[in-house]
Amino acid sequence: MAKNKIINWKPDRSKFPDIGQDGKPVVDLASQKYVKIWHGPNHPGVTGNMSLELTVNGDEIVDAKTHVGYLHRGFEKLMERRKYIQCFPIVCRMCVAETDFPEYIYAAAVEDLANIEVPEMAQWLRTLVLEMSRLQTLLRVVPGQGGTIGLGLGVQWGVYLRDLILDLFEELTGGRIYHMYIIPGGVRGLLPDGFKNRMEEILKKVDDYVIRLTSLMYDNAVYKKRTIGIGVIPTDWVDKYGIVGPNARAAGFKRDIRKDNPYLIYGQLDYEPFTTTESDIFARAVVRLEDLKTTVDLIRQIIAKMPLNGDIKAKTPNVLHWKIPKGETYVKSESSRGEFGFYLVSDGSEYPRRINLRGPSYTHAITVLEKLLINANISDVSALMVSLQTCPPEIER
Amino acid sequence: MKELLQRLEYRFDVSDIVQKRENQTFLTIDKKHTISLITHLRDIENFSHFVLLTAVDWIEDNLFQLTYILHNPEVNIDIAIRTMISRDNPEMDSAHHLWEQVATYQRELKEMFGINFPGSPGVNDSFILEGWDDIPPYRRDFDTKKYTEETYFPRPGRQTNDPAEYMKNKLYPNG
Amino acid sequence: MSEINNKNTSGIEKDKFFAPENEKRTVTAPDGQIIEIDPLNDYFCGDAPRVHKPHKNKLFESFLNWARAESIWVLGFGTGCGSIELYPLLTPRFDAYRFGIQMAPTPRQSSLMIISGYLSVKTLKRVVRSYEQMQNPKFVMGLGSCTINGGMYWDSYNTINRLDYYLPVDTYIAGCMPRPEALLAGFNHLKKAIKEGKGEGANKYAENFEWYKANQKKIIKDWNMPDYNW
Amino acid sequence: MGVFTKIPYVLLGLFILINYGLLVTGIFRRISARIGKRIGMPVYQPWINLVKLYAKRSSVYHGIMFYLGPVFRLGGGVGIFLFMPLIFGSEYFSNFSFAGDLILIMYFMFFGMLGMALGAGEGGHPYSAIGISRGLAQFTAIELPLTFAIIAIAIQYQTLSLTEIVAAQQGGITHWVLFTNPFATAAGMLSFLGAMGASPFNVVRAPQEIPIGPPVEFNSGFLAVLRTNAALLHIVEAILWMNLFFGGATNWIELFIKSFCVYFFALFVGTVFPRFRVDQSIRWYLKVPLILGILAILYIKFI
Repeated sequence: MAKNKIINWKPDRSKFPDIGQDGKPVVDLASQKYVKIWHGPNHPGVTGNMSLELTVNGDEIVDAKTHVGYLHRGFEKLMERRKYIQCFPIVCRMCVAETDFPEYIYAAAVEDLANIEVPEMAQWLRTLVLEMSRLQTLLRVVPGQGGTIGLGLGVQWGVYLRDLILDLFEELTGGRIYHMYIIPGGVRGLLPDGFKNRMEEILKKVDDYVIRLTSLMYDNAVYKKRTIGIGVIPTDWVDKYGIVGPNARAAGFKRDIRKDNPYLIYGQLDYEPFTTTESDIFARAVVRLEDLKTTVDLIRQIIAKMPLNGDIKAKTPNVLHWKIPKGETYVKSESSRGEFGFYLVSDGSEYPRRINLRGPSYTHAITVLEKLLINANISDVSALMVSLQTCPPEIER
Repeated sequence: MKELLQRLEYRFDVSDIVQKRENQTFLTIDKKHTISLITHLRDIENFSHFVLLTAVDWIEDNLFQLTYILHNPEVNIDIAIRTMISRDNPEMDSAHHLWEQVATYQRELKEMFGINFPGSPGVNDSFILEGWDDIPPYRRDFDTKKYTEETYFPRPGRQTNDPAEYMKNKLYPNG
Repeated sequence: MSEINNKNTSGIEKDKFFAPENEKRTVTAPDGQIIEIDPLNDYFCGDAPRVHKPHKNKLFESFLNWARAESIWVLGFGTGCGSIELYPLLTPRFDAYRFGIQMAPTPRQSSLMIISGYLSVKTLKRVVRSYEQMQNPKFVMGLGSCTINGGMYWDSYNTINRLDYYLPVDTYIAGCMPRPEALLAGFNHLKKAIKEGKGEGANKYAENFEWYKANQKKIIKDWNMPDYNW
Repeated sequence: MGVFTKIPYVLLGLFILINYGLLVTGIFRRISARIGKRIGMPVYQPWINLVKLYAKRSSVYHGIMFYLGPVFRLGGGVGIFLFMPLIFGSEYFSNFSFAGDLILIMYFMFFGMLGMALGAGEGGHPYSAIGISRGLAQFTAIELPLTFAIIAIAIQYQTLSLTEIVAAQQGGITHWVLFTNPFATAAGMLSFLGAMGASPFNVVRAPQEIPIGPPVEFNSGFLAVLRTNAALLHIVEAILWMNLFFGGATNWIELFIKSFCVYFFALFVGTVFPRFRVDQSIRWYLKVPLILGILAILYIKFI
């Protein structure tokens, strides 16, 4: 893709309806030129449980609107009626794809307000768990990009490897998906014996898988034809619409919170975020593949540099009567989708006053997706959604 | 960071500056000047990334606190702007002209807290809830447990314990 | 049939949530023809579900039940977080295809609906519609403790507590979230029930239609659709 | 042999082929599962699926054409079968093949699609309308190279009868069209991928985009008829390609082996490719396979 095409990219609206005063196209459904399609929530190509209201003219999308709320559980309300420690089982259920990130940022927010220093060993273990969590998500999402356009083989292989990672999680924490491993002040346990060797065995398989996936997907002519030049995010959208994470990195912005505002022990690890400038679906898939390689490398570094033993939990008061000092904080971390943060307000009582989750999909799945879908082909809808990595539970909580 | 805060204090009437970490600051400003402060931060100080907008219900003081968090990707600092609005007729100026996704946050706040943002596109459309006819659910005076027991059909036999009491009875059965 | 439709339409018109595209209107086609459109009559059917009795010959019916049990087509509708465990279920580690379990993309062609975890009110409306579009015999599987008694979200204002008040459930699988092994065990349990002739959820739904509808209408407040829409 | 004495043998052949088609479908699913490191469903699963679909107690219809759509589709499949010589030299299993049967078979290949289009259109689902427009457009593009290949063969052997084409290819492997006209074979095999709906060209039913295209509204018995037809049509198409390019079969064993190999060409290509968008696949068919088809005619005319 030539660079100037990205800069000058504008939707070609010549055969589309006029734009009304509110910036939305005026679609006259009664003219029988357009068809309204409800894409989802019962649709295999839609990520998670959300729906799109598409107005199509032939195969081309004229107007798109995202509808969310199918997964709303009212977490933020429920947590207001639970004590700080009672929130831990509930907080990891906020995003089912990566359950450790909400756990970590909630713990970090509580520690930030209560001024607790986390022991070094616990920080290493937290980093390890976060990176493993990122790895298992990427093993599902990277081949999933091929799955949206009919290449299911990579998904079969990838989810098999993801299961092996989940086995390790089970060994470490006792749970496959929901771990509740990170608690305020530290973590729940040390690594089991032989964990590092088993990890290394799986990482070797992942290395092998990356090579095979590259030849299956990234060198595949049909895959390239379907993804290159589709769904281009212009560079000026990144700040305008709050695009973060891999989607921003694919547009040439080196945005990675692990690097920009190092938390835990990311400052001691050696890596460089991968960026590219094409900013289409293929570029985002490449960025995710490079993220996968980086994550494997980071896990290797963590295992090599990690201290063998140490204190894993700081002293905390009795958690059942724990009163957090009054204050507010915003804590963020880099999930596989981008900036993932908690805004926590404490009023000095045993219960949190207000918790708000900032998920990257809040902008990706609504503002950006609605914009990208205009003028797109209806075949590319699910490929676009997966390439933005939309995750509805973090929109509606 | 310090210079920035000095510049802001010189230009705007900001108060309650809390610097939690070296890359994060919370400050308060009155309702009238909030949008101009945000515009200033975006255009002059390069806080180009909008992180979140949310509300906190201080029912004791009859106030809603709105929190705007902005991020400067060049020097990697966050700044959080608090503003207090009255709970009786909650209304705030819309900021959707600065970042388009703010409209989504305002739509959510309108639905979940009942805070109105006149002029924000689609602010009255339902966002998450469908057919909600009670008071906005995120307000403190909405009792979710009571609502659940009245609306859904709880399966009998669920026991709820206060964890503190429960552990006390279990550990020290004789008091 | 028309009587039922009229009743439905008149009941809805007062509803404040009634969608404008469902109103009766006249439309001018591009060739100048004027067409009257009543979407609720045109798109939906007013017939209530009927009870379909099993075949009289018991031996023949048990053969059909065997086929139904050995070929379960799951509707690909991830209603909650439990759907993340459907990935491992259909991939090499657990491979549910071995037991005749497949995914079907549309409700018309599927026979099993997995309610994968908590069910918010907004999703329940879609679930009811999807369930009614499935063809008899059809089965429902409740996944996770959220469908049994609300589970983790028992006090949430937006999730239901008991699934069996809204849909006839054949099998529950406990856990938060249930592991794929538990799902496979649940499938085996369901198969056994179907082979014994106990998978009559669709008939149960038709028999107690009024009760189920009353429960559904109690919580789905903007009921801007006919009572029964296949 | 009279027409009426032939009917039992034709029905027997139909029965064998439907079951063989279901078996091949089962093996197809099983092998593609093995490529994905799975064990896969039992080989007899397609039969159970059919029994289950026929055993559904209720079904939904949307009017007369909705009923007739699957029947037309099945008619297309059976029509190809009726005029296709299965076993070369066998009086019993050459069906109703006659001098111009190739033209009729080409017609029947499109006939099923059109019938399906009418039926699915009455279903009223937007996805089926999108699927139909994609399917018809793509099939038109697929038929062009195939027609060129068939014209090349017809010029080569100066006949439009499949039996005579097979007869001309007898007498050793080098007499097959595969070797006498490789361009025609290449063009034909590429259009075979599209005719089978294998992966780069399965945009018609694409589950992630328009689940699942034209048959989206068909349920219970209607779907069972479509499934039966799919099993028959795919294997009959494999036999047609076998007759055209690979020398036909002189006994059942040869038929099974050859049609199996032709059938699985589509599988192995399909597993490792994602699907084209419909405009891309039409464009592709109008490039490489069409040029190959023209080359096939030139090759036979001038060499």
